[in-house]
Amino acid sequence: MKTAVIVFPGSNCDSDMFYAIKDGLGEDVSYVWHTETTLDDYDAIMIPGGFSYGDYLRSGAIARFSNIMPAVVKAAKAGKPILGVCNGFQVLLEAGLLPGAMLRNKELKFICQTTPLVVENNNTIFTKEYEDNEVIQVPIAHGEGNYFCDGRTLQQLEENNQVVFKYHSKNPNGSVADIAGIINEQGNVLGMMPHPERAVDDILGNKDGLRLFQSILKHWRESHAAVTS
Amino acid sequence: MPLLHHEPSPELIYGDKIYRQMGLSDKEYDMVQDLLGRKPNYTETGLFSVMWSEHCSYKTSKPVLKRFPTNGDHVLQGPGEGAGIVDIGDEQAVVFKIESHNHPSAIEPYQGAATGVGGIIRDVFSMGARPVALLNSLRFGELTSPRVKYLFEQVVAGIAGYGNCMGIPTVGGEIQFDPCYNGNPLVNAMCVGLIDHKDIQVGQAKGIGNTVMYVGAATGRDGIHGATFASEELTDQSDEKRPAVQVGDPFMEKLLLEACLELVKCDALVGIQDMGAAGLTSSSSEMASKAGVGIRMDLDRIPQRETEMTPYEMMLSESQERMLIVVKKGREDEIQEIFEKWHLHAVAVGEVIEEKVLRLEHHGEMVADVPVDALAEEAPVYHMPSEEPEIYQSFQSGQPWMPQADCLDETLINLLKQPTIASKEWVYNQYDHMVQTNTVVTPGSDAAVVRVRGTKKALAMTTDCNAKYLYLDPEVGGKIAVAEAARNIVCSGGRPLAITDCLNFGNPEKPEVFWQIEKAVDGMSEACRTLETPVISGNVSLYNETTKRPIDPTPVVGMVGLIDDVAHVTTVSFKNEGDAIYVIGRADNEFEGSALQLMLEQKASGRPPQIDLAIETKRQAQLLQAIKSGSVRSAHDISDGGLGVALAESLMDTGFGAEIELTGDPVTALFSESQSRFLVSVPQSEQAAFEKLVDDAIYLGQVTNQPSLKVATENEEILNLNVTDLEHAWKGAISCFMTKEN
Amino acid sequence: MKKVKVYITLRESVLDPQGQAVKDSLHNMEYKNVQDVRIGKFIELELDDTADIDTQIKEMCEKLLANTVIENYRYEIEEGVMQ
Amino acid sequence: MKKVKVYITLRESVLDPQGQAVKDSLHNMEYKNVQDVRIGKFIELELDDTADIDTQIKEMCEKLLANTVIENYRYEIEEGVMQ
Ligand SMILES: Nc1ncnc2c1ncn2[C@@H]1O[C@H](COP(=O)(O)OP(=O)(O)O)[C@@H](O)[C@H]1O
Ligand SMILES: [Mg+2]
Repeated sequence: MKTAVIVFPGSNCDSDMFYAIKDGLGEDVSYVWHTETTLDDYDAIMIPGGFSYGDYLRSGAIARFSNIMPAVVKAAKAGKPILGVCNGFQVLLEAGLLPGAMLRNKELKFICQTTPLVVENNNTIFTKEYEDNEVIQVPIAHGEGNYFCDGRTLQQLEENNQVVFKYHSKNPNGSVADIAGIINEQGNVLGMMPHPERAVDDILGNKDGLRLFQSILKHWRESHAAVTS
Repeated sequence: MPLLHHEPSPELIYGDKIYRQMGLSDKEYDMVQDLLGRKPNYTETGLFSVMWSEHCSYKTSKPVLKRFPTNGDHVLQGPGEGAGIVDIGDEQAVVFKIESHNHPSAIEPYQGAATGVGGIIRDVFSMGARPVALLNSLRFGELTSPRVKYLFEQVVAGIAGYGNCMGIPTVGGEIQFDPCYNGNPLVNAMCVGLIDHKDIQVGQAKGIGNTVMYVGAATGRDGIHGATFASEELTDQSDEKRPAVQVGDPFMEKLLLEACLELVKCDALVGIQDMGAAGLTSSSSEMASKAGVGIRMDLDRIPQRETEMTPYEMMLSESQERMLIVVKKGREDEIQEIFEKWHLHAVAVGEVIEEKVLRLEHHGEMVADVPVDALAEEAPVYHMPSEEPEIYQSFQSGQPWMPQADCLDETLINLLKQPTIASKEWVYNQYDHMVQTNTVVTPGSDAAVVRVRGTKKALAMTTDCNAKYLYLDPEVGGKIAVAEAARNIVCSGGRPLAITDCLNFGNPEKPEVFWQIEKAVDGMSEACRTLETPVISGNVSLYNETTKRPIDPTPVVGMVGLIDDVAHVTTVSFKNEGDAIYVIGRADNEFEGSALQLMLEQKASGRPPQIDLAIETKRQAQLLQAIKSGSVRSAHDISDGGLGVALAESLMDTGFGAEIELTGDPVTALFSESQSRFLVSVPQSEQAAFEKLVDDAIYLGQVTNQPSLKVATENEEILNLNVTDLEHAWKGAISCFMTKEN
Repeated sequence: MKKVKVYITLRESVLDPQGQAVKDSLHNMEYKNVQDVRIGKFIELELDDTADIDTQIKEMCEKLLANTVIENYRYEIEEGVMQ
Repeated sequence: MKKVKVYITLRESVLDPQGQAVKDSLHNMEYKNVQDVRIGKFIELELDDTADIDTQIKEMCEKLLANTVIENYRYEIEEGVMQ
């Protein structure tokens, strides 16, 4: 599986994502600079965390106009797995690939801590390796992770099983319905505020995030095998 | 030379003593006149006034700083460059420095703290290193004051805002609250970077004819000394144009960082220095002076954010996120290409010249022509009078203070609620301490630990200073500050390598304050020599005074240690039911300057705990050996609040409890702050080995799976507390202050 | 050269945590008569005039300056600022 | 009930990184005619009328809403908004 990690000016979890895939998964991964215009060579696309363009104006708002974004939209339409984490999630929202918008955390403070999540939907290409309703520990680190959408959108998300992760026991940021991560209707674009790439290594005390990447790989292997056989 | 705008003529500067408003004394002005052989013009007077300020020239602290030991086999770069560098093997090195931003933070706490972080990061990457961690050391007044709360909240937000955006984890630090900082908070930021030996850069302008380039953000009128502006009688300048507080742009700095790390791989680069205090003036004159050359610059080429900037303004501006570099002539294009990728300015603004002068041109005219050594090297040095304060004698000769504490349960709970002792989670949860995914030990333990990816090695790092001890006795307190930092490193499994320091003191023109500086430096130096941790970089911040009195002497120590193998990483928390608990070192009746005295008396008096550096060294070495041999499951140094607080901290969030038996006076055993002591837990199977390795280990009891802390003497139980109550007191204290309304 | 002022406000249905915090602080400061606080953005643009400036500004707002999922915008184009 | 609009802008010589980033982005989006962008705050207050409302608003701005070290403020008091 060939994975692209998109790098915007101000991305800063790009190398964390890179190592999660290279060392955690042992797969092929490359950085793709925001000025590039194609992602055709890649099987999976990661939009990492950070402060793209300083997160000035609104987080993710400026990155969404980068040269690479049409290629991301194209990959999304083609059904490739696309994972946006933290700032990456914000970019996906601003780009309209996922519904809703992000507000500042309810307490108006940046929060960095390991947080319990419930896997609300383990029947996605990103979560197959988790149990249904499993509680996992994943770090969060954001100032604007207060997910908002209107009532109708929320209803649709819930009805279509598009809510993939929810905060467990305590909602850290005021996010609507405790939402921590959502997927598009097609099921190939996941946006989440928590950082699975920070939880892939025993030495850092937690490997709960690794299975997310393993799920993507497993899916790719299965679909790849289907194509080649 | 031309007269610019409304600038006063050299004669007027002299006649009206305008230089005084810029901070030059009459004598210093005369020295300038002698050095130049003529009267300086307005721009030149400005150059001297900033370069000869205490901040840039260390004119009063230099003689004292000379006392620090700065050498060691492993020191690759001592004081004198952007940051110090220490070898960590495998052709790798660690780069670090601490710096203060106290004054700006008192005026505009968010931006003051943010730009403080930005500045220290630049110091580290200007050496060619990738920053891998940030720490800080903060001092505030009492949290009951709304102004102090505001400063505290905004400083923390500013540090978080800058560091988080840069993607450099803020992994540690320390915070103390004391009335002496009510009007004068301290904000010291430390940055640690990693570098391969071959990438090490210097701030030198070698090679006649080479090109001087300006990279990074454009120059505005930020932070030009307010007093000088006020003296200009610029009636047509609106209030709008007044020199402004610097506003940080971490996004710009992130781009600058990435660009500079590409730049250092390019062999066209000759030298690089960040533009910190005194911006273009200090970077250009220091780079030239160090290389024994001169620099000519054409100021029209400086990227400018505002219109009609004068040479004076450009040279004194402290706009952030800028660097000055020297590159091989003819290879400017390569440099520009690197910066273009990051959408940054890289402009040739001048050249290296043989004559050792700083020569500035503007609109086709020469506007300054000054010997670089005069600016950078020949600032006056003052040997300040020093005098032992009377209060010191009374502290030394008074009757020892002994606490009256009846209910020990309550005493411990109340100690845990003291903001200085309480959990700093409220603070560090606002810092992204995990980005870069190398943080092995996150904030909350003794030292933070950051692994060196691709090796077995890790770095332990900490900042420390108990200023109350220094207030009572600066020499002893200075020793303790260094020793305590080293204890934190050792408890984490590391070998202390070196320190950086930030000397925060009051007005050095007061002989009592200067005495404090000297004594503190003497104490620190002795500890550094004994512990073999040389001073490789640092910073001085003087004139920290409130209306009533100077701050307590606060020489913050930033220390980095090397952990050979991440398997040795140790934290404070108890790990296992049944593990044996030991204290290393006995407690005496040492309560003066202690957390208990501060809590019960609201002030410190007397003699601080004594320290024997030979014992300190021995215990540290033995503990480290025990940790490396695998005999130790947790280790915690005993500091503020004594053994009682250390026990509570080792239990937090573990789900365990402890049963302890103490001998001697219970209050002394629990709350004395006798030095060079550690609280350690050891698996039962390792007890014999541990006792053999560590001479002064005293068995105390066991880790239990009942979540309570039970302490007894031979005949009675003296303390029995639920761990949840300990947790509640310790964790809730700061957020309780911050949410309480006034 | 035209000067344009853009006002960006949160939609009414969207909670404004920052406004709430400011309101609480004002109450603490004894301004008990404050009933509501909403915090938005005030953007000033200076741009060379073009024929379709109005459409242009509208586009900028829709695409970049405001996120219409949570925000409303409004703008004023000022006349001929001299340079 | 009065409605008050407060406009907070950065002082002229203070760096505006947000405005700069937005300007660059607008240029990339082919709005090359944009010369300058400055980003400030727009605060709407609703409050019960008092005799000295003007002084009150001024105080709020000075003490809390604006940081006068780097920001300027300006406000408008609107008349009788019905509820
Ligand atoms: N207290 C100190 N101890 C050791 N070195 C110091 C101390 N204060 C300053 N230095 C060293 O003096 C040099 C100049 O410091 P500074 O003016 O802070 O540098 P810059 O302005 O480049 O940040 C640096 O190399 C610094 O490490
Ligand atoms: Mg520097």
